[in-house]
Amino acid sequence: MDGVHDLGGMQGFGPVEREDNEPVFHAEWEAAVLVMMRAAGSRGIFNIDEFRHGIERMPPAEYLRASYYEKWLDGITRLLLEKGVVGADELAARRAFFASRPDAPASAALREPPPPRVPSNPNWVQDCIRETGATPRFAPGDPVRTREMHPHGHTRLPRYARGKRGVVHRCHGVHVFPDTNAHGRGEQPQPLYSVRFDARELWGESAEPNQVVHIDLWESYLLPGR
Amino acid sequence: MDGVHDLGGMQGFGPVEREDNEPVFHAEWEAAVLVMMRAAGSRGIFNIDEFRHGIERMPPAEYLRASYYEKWLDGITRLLLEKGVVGADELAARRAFFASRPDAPASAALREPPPPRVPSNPNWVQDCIRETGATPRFAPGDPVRTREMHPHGHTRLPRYARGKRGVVHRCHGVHVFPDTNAHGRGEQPQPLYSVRFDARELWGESAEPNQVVHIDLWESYLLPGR
Amino acid sequence: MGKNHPNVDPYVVSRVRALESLLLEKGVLAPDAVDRVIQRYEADTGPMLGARVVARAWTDPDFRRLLLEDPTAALRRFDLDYAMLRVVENTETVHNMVVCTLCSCYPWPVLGLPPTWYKMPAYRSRAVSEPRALLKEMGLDLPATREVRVWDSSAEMRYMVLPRRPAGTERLGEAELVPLITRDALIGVAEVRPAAAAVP
Amino acid sequence: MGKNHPNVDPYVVSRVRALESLLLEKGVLAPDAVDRVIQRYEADTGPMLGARVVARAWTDPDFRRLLLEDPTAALRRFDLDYAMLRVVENTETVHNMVVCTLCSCYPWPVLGLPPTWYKMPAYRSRAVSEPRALLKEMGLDLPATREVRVWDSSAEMRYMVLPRRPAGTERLGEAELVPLITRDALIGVAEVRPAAAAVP
Repeated sequence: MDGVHDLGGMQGFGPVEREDNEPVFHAEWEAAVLVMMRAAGSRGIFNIDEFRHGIERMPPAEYLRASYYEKWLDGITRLLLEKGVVGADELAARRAFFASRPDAPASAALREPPPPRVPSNPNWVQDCIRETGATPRFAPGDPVRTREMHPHGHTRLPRYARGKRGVVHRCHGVHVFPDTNAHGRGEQPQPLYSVRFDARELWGESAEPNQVVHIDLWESYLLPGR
Repeated sequence: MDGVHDLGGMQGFGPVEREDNEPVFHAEWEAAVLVMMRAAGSRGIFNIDEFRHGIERMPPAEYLRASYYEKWLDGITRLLLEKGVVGADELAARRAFFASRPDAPASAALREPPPPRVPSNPNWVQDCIRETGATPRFAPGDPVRTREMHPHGHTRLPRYARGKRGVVHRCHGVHVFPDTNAHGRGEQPQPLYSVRFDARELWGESAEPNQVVHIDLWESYLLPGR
Repeated sequence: MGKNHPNVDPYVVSRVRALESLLLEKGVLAPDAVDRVIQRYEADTGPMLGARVVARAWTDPDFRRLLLEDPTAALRRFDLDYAMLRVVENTETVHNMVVCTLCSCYPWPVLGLPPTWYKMPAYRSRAVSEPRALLKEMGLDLPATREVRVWDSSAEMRYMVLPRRPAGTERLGEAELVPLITRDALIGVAEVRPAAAAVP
Repeated sequence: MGKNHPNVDPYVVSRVRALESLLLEKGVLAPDAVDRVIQRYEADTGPMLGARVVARAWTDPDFRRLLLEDPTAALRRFDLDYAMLRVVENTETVHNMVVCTLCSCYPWPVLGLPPTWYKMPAYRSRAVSEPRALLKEMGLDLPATREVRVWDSSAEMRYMVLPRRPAGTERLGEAELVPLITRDALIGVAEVRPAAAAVP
């Protein structure tokens, strides 16, 4: 999806602003969002690719305005509603309750005691390598060209690297494919490569001197290069 | 400038929403913005390319959130401040005045009677053709390739058409060059062409069938094609 | 005009009024300029001139040829001095549509002020990359055999579509055709339909 | 932690609290999970593990080789079971930096939670297209002869930079080196400097 989340090469965002002595969290709710994301993900409610695509589907102006954890909140709320884990009505009612009682703990509104929690897989994000025995099509040093594609769904081939020539640097093994896994179309694991691009190939005459970019790309993003 | 204003091919903005019986202006202030833009432009305070680039320099999240005339307001305010036509202090003071007296007419806050107005050129936008006698480098039917360039400044070569092959459709004559004219570097007029691109060249395998895009491109955006 | 439009942001209005006041004071703006513009655009509502030009082209083959080959000369016959227009003709095999992906360029002198949707990101982003899907959503389902030709108005040239004259309007004269010709048809996101009521 | 952070939006907080409450009720969330996470990340502040790994690599050539060739085995020596890390080495001729243009991927297990700037559009947009200009703004002016190698973390692989050991630290031991090694140096937007106070 060629959305505003695909920021590589975009201009107009100004300087990087660093915060001195930045706290780990700026407010308690940020930690709560992080915990909810992990709780839902590690219990299989969504996978990491669905999570990322959930955020990408934010309205573009909101995406650019929102803080990091606001984006996460938006993404997990969207997914929990879509998956039927929470209902729009109960969520609205619960939000109204906490809007009127901002200092109440999360447990204050419970209608019934929590059931035993379902088992979790704390390794759910890293658990993406599949030993399928697939033979990689490309070897280090092979020239490749990325596909010129503009899918409406989730993809991890950034827009700035479409239809570009690079060289395979290494193969990372066989990984779950985000473009299908984000859409309920299965893991369809395939070899993942680190591909090196010369900045002149990516940015043409505007490239800075003596620069390369390495991008991790799945095999089906790549065609044999010249 | 590869900013969020360069929207061709972007995804995630949802359906086109048409308004039934849309009024010419949704509020009187929209007309006032249009009039101010024309008054300033036709009096040479800024040219049309500076105006467009003034809008492009809005913070990206604001650009996507703002209505059309809010963008114009932002752009002309930025330019009038940069050009020294209005001062930040007097503008802030005047804004505070009207915030406290929202129904006062614009004339209510005048410190002195308006001077005679400077002459205007009502044709300032269309006045972009220059009979330089320059010989066009390309003729209809010539294959061309657009430059792969990512300038930080204003340009009218959209990002989706960089480094792409097309065919010259016609020459529109010699036109003022926005990339310099927006930055006080002169009109530097050059031939302008309508260039036809096959959608497959622009969007690769994602192109819809049987589609072309015509873009008006200045000669220096183009290289001889294959 | 929605003077009482509910979405008027007081902060925006105060910024507008402040700038207006300063530009009056500095002699950039004429005192009655805003009222004059409102009157002008609200009187000249919609794409009246464009519709008249198209109705003439449908009923006068010589004018049609002139409009396509020398639009400046054709517009002069309507007392408009405008050298920047190109007119692109829809046929059995080609459908044209107009967009400005980089800002919101639009042929004001012939079509008036653009509608909001033309200026918003949804139209500007999708018109060049998925025009068929977009047109279908907007109610125009084109056959795959018809080429879609998108005009991205990236310079000062402006584009207007010359739509196809619909069947069933053969007996209508120029003046009767004008009201059938909508702004959307002149942008290329609709076709002209014979209004049942208008057919004699 | 800024519990009283001035920019806390009550609407956002009520949305968070509502979701938290529903996930508790449905058995997805543990009652004490939030407190535990806050404690853990505030105790493990900053890139401590990454700094320790780098200090070891600077002082132990065998470990350095292992870290570059088999980072998973190297991390196991620090009791971390993490198979997704690649370590990229800065040299006289190559400077590495890490970004995630599509979201905000970052090697949490070795560097902790990312700083806000790493997650914001300015860094994500510019790191791949104008890294030299960006690094210069951030205080690192690289010679044109040094290749800038940007790692865009587009998959689950994570990248950490092995910075160059600064001159003037030859007499420091592993433990003394650790506090010199900043998070920014491990991301590749800074180099490690010998702290005047730390040099014996």
